[in-house]
Amino acid sequence: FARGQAEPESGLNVAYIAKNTVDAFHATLNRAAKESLDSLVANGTINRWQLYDGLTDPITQVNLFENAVNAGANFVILLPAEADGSAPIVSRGAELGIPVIVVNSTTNNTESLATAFVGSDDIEAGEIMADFVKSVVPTGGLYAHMMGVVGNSAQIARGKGIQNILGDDPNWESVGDYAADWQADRAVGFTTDVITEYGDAIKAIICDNDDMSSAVQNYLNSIGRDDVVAIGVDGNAGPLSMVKAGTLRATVLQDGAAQVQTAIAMIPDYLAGKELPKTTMVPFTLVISENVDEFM
Amino acid sequence: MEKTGKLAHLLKMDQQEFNLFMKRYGIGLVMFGMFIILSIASPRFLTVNNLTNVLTTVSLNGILAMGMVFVITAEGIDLSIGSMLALGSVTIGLVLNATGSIFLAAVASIVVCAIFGFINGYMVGKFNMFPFVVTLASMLVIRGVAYVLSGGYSFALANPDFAQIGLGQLFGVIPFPVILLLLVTLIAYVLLHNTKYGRYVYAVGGNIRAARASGVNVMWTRVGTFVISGITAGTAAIIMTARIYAAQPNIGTGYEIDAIAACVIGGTSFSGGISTIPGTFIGVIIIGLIFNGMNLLGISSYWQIIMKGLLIVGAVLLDKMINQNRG
Amino acid sequence: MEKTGKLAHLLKMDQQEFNLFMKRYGIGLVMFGMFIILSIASPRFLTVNNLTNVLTTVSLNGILAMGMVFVITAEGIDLSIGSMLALGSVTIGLVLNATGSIFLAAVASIVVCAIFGFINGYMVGKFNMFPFVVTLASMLVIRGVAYVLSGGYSFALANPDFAQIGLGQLFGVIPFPVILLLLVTLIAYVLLHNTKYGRYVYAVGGNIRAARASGVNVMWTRVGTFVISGITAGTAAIIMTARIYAAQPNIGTGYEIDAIAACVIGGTSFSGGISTIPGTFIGVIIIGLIFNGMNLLGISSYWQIIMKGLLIVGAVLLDKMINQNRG
Amino acid sequence: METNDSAGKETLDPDLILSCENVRKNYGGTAALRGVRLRIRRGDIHALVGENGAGKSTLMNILVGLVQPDGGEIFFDGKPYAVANPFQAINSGIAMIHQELNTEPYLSVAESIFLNREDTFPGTPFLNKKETNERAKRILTKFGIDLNPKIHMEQLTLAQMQMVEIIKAVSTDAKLVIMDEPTSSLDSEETKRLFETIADLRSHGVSVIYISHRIEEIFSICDSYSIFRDGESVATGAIKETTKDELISKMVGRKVDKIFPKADIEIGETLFVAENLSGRGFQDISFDVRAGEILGVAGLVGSGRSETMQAIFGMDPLEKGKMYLEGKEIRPKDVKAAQRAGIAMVNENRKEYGLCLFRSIRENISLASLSERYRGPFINQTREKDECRQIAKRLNIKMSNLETEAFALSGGNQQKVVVAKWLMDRPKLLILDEPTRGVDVGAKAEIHSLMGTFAASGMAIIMISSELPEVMGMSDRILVYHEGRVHHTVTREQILSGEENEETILAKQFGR
Ligand SMILES: Nc1ncnc2c1ncn2[C@@H]1O[C@H](COP(=O)(O)OP(=O)(O)OP(=O)(O)O)[C@@H](O)[C@H]1O
Ligand SMILES: Nc1ncnc2c1ncn2[C@@H]1O[C@H](COP(=O)(O)OP(=O)(O)OP(=O)(O)O)[C@@H](O)[C@H]1O
Ligand SMILES: [Mg+2]
Ligand SMILES: [Mg+2]
Repeated sequence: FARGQAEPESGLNVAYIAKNTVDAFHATLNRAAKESLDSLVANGTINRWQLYDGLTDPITQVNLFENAVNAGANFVILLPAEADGSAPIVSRGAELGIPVIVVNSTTNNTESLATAFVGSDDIEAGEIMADFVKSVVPTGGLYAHMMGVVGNSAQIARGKGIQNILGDDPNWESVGDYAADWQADRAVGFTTDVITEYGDAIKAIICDNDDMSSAVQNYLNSIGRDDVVAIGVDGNAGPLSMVKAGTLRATVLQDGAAQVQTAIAMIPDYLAGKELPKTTMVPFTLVISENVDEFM
Repeated sequence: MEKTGKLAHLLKMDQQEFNLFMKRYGIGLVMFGMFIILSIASPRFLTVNNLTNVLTTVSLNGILAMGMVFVITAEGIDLSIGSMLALGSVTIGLVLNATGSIFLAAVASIVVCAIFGFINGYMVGKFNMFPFVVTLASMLVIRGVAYVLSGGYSFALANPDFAQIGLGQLFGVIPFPVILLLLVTLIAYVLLHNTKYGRYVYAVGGNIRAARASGVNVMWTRVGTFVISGITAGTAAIIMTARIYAAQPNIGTGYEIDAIAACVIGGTSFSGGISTIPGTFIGVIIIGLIFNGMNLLGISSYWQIIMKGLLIVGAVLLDKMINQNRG
Repeated sequence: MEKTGKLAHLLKMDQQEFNLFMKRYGIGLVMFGMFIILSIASPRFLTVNNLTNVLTTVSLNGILAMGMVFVITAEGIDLSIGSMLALGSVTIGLVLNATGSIFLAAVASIVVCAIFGFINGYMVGKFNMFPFVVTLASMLVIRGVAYVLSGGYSFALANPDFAQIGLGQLFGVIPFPVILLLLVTLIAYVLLHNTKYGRYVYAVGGNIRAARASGVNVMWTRVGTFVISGITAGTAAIIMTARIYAAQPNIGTGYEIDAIAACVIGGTSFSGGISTIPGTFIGVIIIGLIFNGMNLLGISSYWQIIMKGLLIVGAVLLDKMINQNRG
Repeated sequence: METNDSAGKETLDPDLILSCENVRKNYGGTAALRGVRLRIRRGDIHALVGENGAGKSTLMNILVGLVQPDGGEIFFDGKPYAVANPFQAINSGIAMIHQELNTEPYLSVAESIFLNREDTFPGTPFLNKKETNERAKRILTKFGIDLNPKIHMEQLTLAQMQMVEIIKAVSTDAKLVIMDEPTSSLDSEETKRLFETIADLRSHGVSVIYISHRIEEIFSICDSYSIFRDGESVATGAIKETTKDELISKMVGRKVDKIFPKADIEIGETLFVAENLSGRGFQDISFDVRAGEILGVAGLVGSGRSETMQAIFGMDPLEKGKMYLEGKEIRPKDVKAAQRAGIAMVNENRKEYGLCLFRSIRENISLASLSERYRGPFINQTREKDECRQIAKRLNIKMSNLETEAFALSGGNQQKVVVAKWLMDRPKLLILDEPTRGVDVGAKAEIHSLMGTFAASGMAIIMISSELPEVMGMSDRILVYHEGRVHHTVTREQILSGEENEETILAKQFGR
């Protein structure tokens, strides 16, 4: 059988290594990627592209990268599963001379080795949530933090952002960080216990995503505690419709689609031999009832 | 011996009846012990509010466990219920948003999960495949179907009344999920302990060949347990979807573990043929108390995971001690 | 019958031996079938690079499966290996960053996992608890310990040479993980098929009471299988940590499923006493090919999940067909 | 025998290979052994007899380290003896053939025989498979068995498995071999071979403890005996100095006047007809049974008797043939259908096909007849308890409570529970496959007298038995099987007139 690599194909073969294909946020991202990449194929800018599902597992991503390279990929868009664990992809890319654009969250070597990074500053998201909570409840009180899967870089950064704003604020005190694993049902369970334990003193439940915050707010409303503010990040369809209906005060939109689109838009520039911007930040937006229509 | 003898006397049982009682419900004492410790440790524990909370929180796992106990009693295991939750949730979302009917959506969830339960059961019952392998495989398949149907997206429900199933209360006190849990438990109790079908489940789990040689329809009995597990998963999916007020294809992972743990803590034997519904219910409560207690006491979630593991082993070990001579 | 008779003749076996051979290695034909289909479907499939890549990708699962097959052969199951990967990884990170010694870090990973394997085995062997329950519990405990030790965060490794374990190649061709996989497979083969201990593992899985009555040390044989599974998990953790070049407490979930699937596809029976190392190896390769093939063909990952589930059921069903008359 | 009592351990008789003094064992509340004594001389074939549940197997399991005693002293080969597991027992020189067949289904014959005594390449832990196979071949040939040592145990017949077990125990160079009902699945030919083996052991100075409920065997092979009753030793002595009746009365604690209390019962209409039945293990079987009749089925192990009956009962597939019950043709596709037609069958293997060991006696008794007795999906528990208690009383099942789990009963009482289960079903045709296998003499007599009662109530009974005296004593007619066919039929008149006897029937079983 054939020795070495198969006949190299002409043109650019893009490997899009997704973080996963199963949570709402990444589904949106992947869809945007599909649209943009398909159009690049259609207009002949690139030869072909393929989605590889990382299953939220860094080792799978590393394996898929090798797979993709073998399958002839010569351009990689990576949505890292883990800041540390997915880093070898970036270093391998640098080693093999394959450009890697990191999207959404960084790996710990993105700055030094990646071709480019497009994403958002998750610390900013945490700060936006905390600022919003402060503005709604100026008197302060107790708050709880519902975390994503612990150790995940988005989880870490958002927690840090919340801490930046509320950590030194004498009016606010945290009752704890709960490992809800991004899951709405778990977040509601923890909220139930928190409300029991601290009662009226609880003023806010800050969540790392809005799947959790919308479910939590829903629960709070049902027990007559709509005075408690629940807020989360992402801007998924469900929470947005709740903001519109007035049952959820706010959510923080992370424009994932814009992130990938920006990254993919760099491909023609790359082909034209232009220098790519090292870092591009897509800002978060606070969505409240006043501006919700813009995003639906 | 002496002590238990006196206690037995007090309870007006002879020694043997007492032993049997301890064997079956000894774990109940553990539950009461936990109640006492928790009430001392946290003043907020023994409030109507908190206890209602505990029940509401466990309702999901409770309903799942009531199905799981049938499967394990017939010497099976159902690993696919977590995926069924997801598929049920997606089904509810699709049907509700298409028809607007809460009733249809709820029924669809139960029917879809029951069908997959049937497929599980048929593979196990007809082809005599290992339940572990079959449900491991169907766990993957069902999850995949949930993703394919939803395209991987979670989506909001169109009918806001649906949330009432998860949040509404009867007489303004007892939350619907709790009522559903009690109802499911009651039905499970009657079915397992007071009907022919229940007796057949025990016989199949106790000795499948003897059951077959006694004219029990082994295949359909086994299929039945998986269908029951599917139905409870579909029911739990309704509550879950209502609580998070969204159809999500990625929820439910790991829920089978808690359901299995509840059965095991409640004295259900993995070699089949031994279980009780009250025991399982106690197992459900114990798991709920552990988490509620640890949350009230502010124990970190890492330690909660460790505690859950130790609790499962501890419960089984305790059971072994009590039933030592069963060998 | 006629056909197989001739084939048997060709292979210089008598009919009985031939049946046994088919029973054991029939799945190998499936693998060759896949090879052929994939080479036709994708021109990139049959390249040295791609095949090396498949082997590298499966090396982790392969090493885990080689431990798992011992456990299942002795009628056990080890659900805790996914958590062990995480604990091993954290251990490597801590030891490497504290001492700088790659050797010490690797040894520490294996030792720590072996210790937890021993605890699993002791619970199963000494107290006769169900392997499923014990390892379900230890899966939680070990994961919790990994979180506690790491504080929940992943961290980078201090010694860049460590990455060579994952990326280095012998003679510039064969990657280290592949060499390790082949080495582990070889050791497993000799241990299971050519030593007294292997014979005891089969005896315990085939009929535990008969084994005990024959003077086999049942308890230590069972403990041994779990220790072996721990050792392979610790070894796999080294490769994994090297490949992702980070100590990561939240990885490894679900890895037990692939290891179990490889064993099952390779003809290992869940009721114990039946397995082969070559069969298991073929199972590992088949799973690897499925994913490699589906990635090459660009099949969506939802369908990949579904395919994996169907493959597991299909393999078992095929095995049932071949061994029909075993009853 | 009383003289031995004064001999304490200080005056240990060097002639004794084994001496157990005052050994006790409790299981939860029940005492299995209440301080038994057992003394075995070197080179002696010692019979150990006693009712079901007397504690025989328990003591033997203590000797091989499977069960730990609660108290007492054991001396083996002149030294105090205590073992924690069978490995130590085998190393000390005690081997055992277990009551329940205990084989490794997926090991080869050679691997089974030498399990835990594997040949390895010298100085390594690696197996020498070739050597093992050759050694197995030699030893099988020595015992006159033609078997490929490479085939898996699961492919053997019951009798072949039992022979492998015997070979395995005997080939360990043990000083004492324990045989716990070794003949319960052997036919007479194989039994003869076993006896030759035992004689050979004796000539090499090996002692044997021989446990059996077949009194004839004991008188034909054993030198001495001990009797256990309810966990106590009640008598010991030389076989030469006792009689069968004496042995039985000491065992049961009363006189058993008739083991085969065959009553004269009016034979009624033809109830069941089988025409040219064929299936796996049997061909072209035709017979009929009448109401009130007991039809015996004799034959060698493996001759296809059980297979025929299991096919009639819907457990195994029937390939050809027709069946009529009360004139109507039936063709049950499963047990349920056979049961609905009015057939019940007590399987020869009660542990595998009879009982749910960890369920209560009540549930076990009810199981087969639930759908007949209760309309609708629910069970009337009060009624159920009453009915079960009644039948348990009728069968004289010794139990503390209906809710006791079946595993806590002795073998004979377990057998009665299985019989009770099928009687609850009120069958028209009752098939009993080895109804008294492993059952002691007293219980045997009870089961036999019950058979008479059922027959008298108009039931037709088919009884398979490998014990010729039992078939001959209980049957109105006997079908003699040979290699899957009915080779011969014997009537009660022919037996009573002496025209047919054990020898002639045995000859027919061998196809002569
Ligand atoms: N594991 C156990 N748990 C509880 N009771 C037991 C157990 N094993 C045996 N027994 C009880 O111990 C007693 C002695 O049993 P054992 O098996 O020694 O009888 P046996 O003399 O061998 O009878 P058989 O002739 O039926 O084989 C019986 O009453 C039996 O019920
Ligand atoms: N599941 C099975 N697989 C393979 N062979 C079987 C199976 N069941 C029975 N046989 C074989 O069928 C034959 C008849 O079985 P069996 O020994 O039960 O006959 P039998 O006439 O009932 O004798 P007995 O009643 O004395 O045991 C034997 O050769 C046995 O090994
Ligand atoms: Mg016995
Ligand atoms: Mg038979």
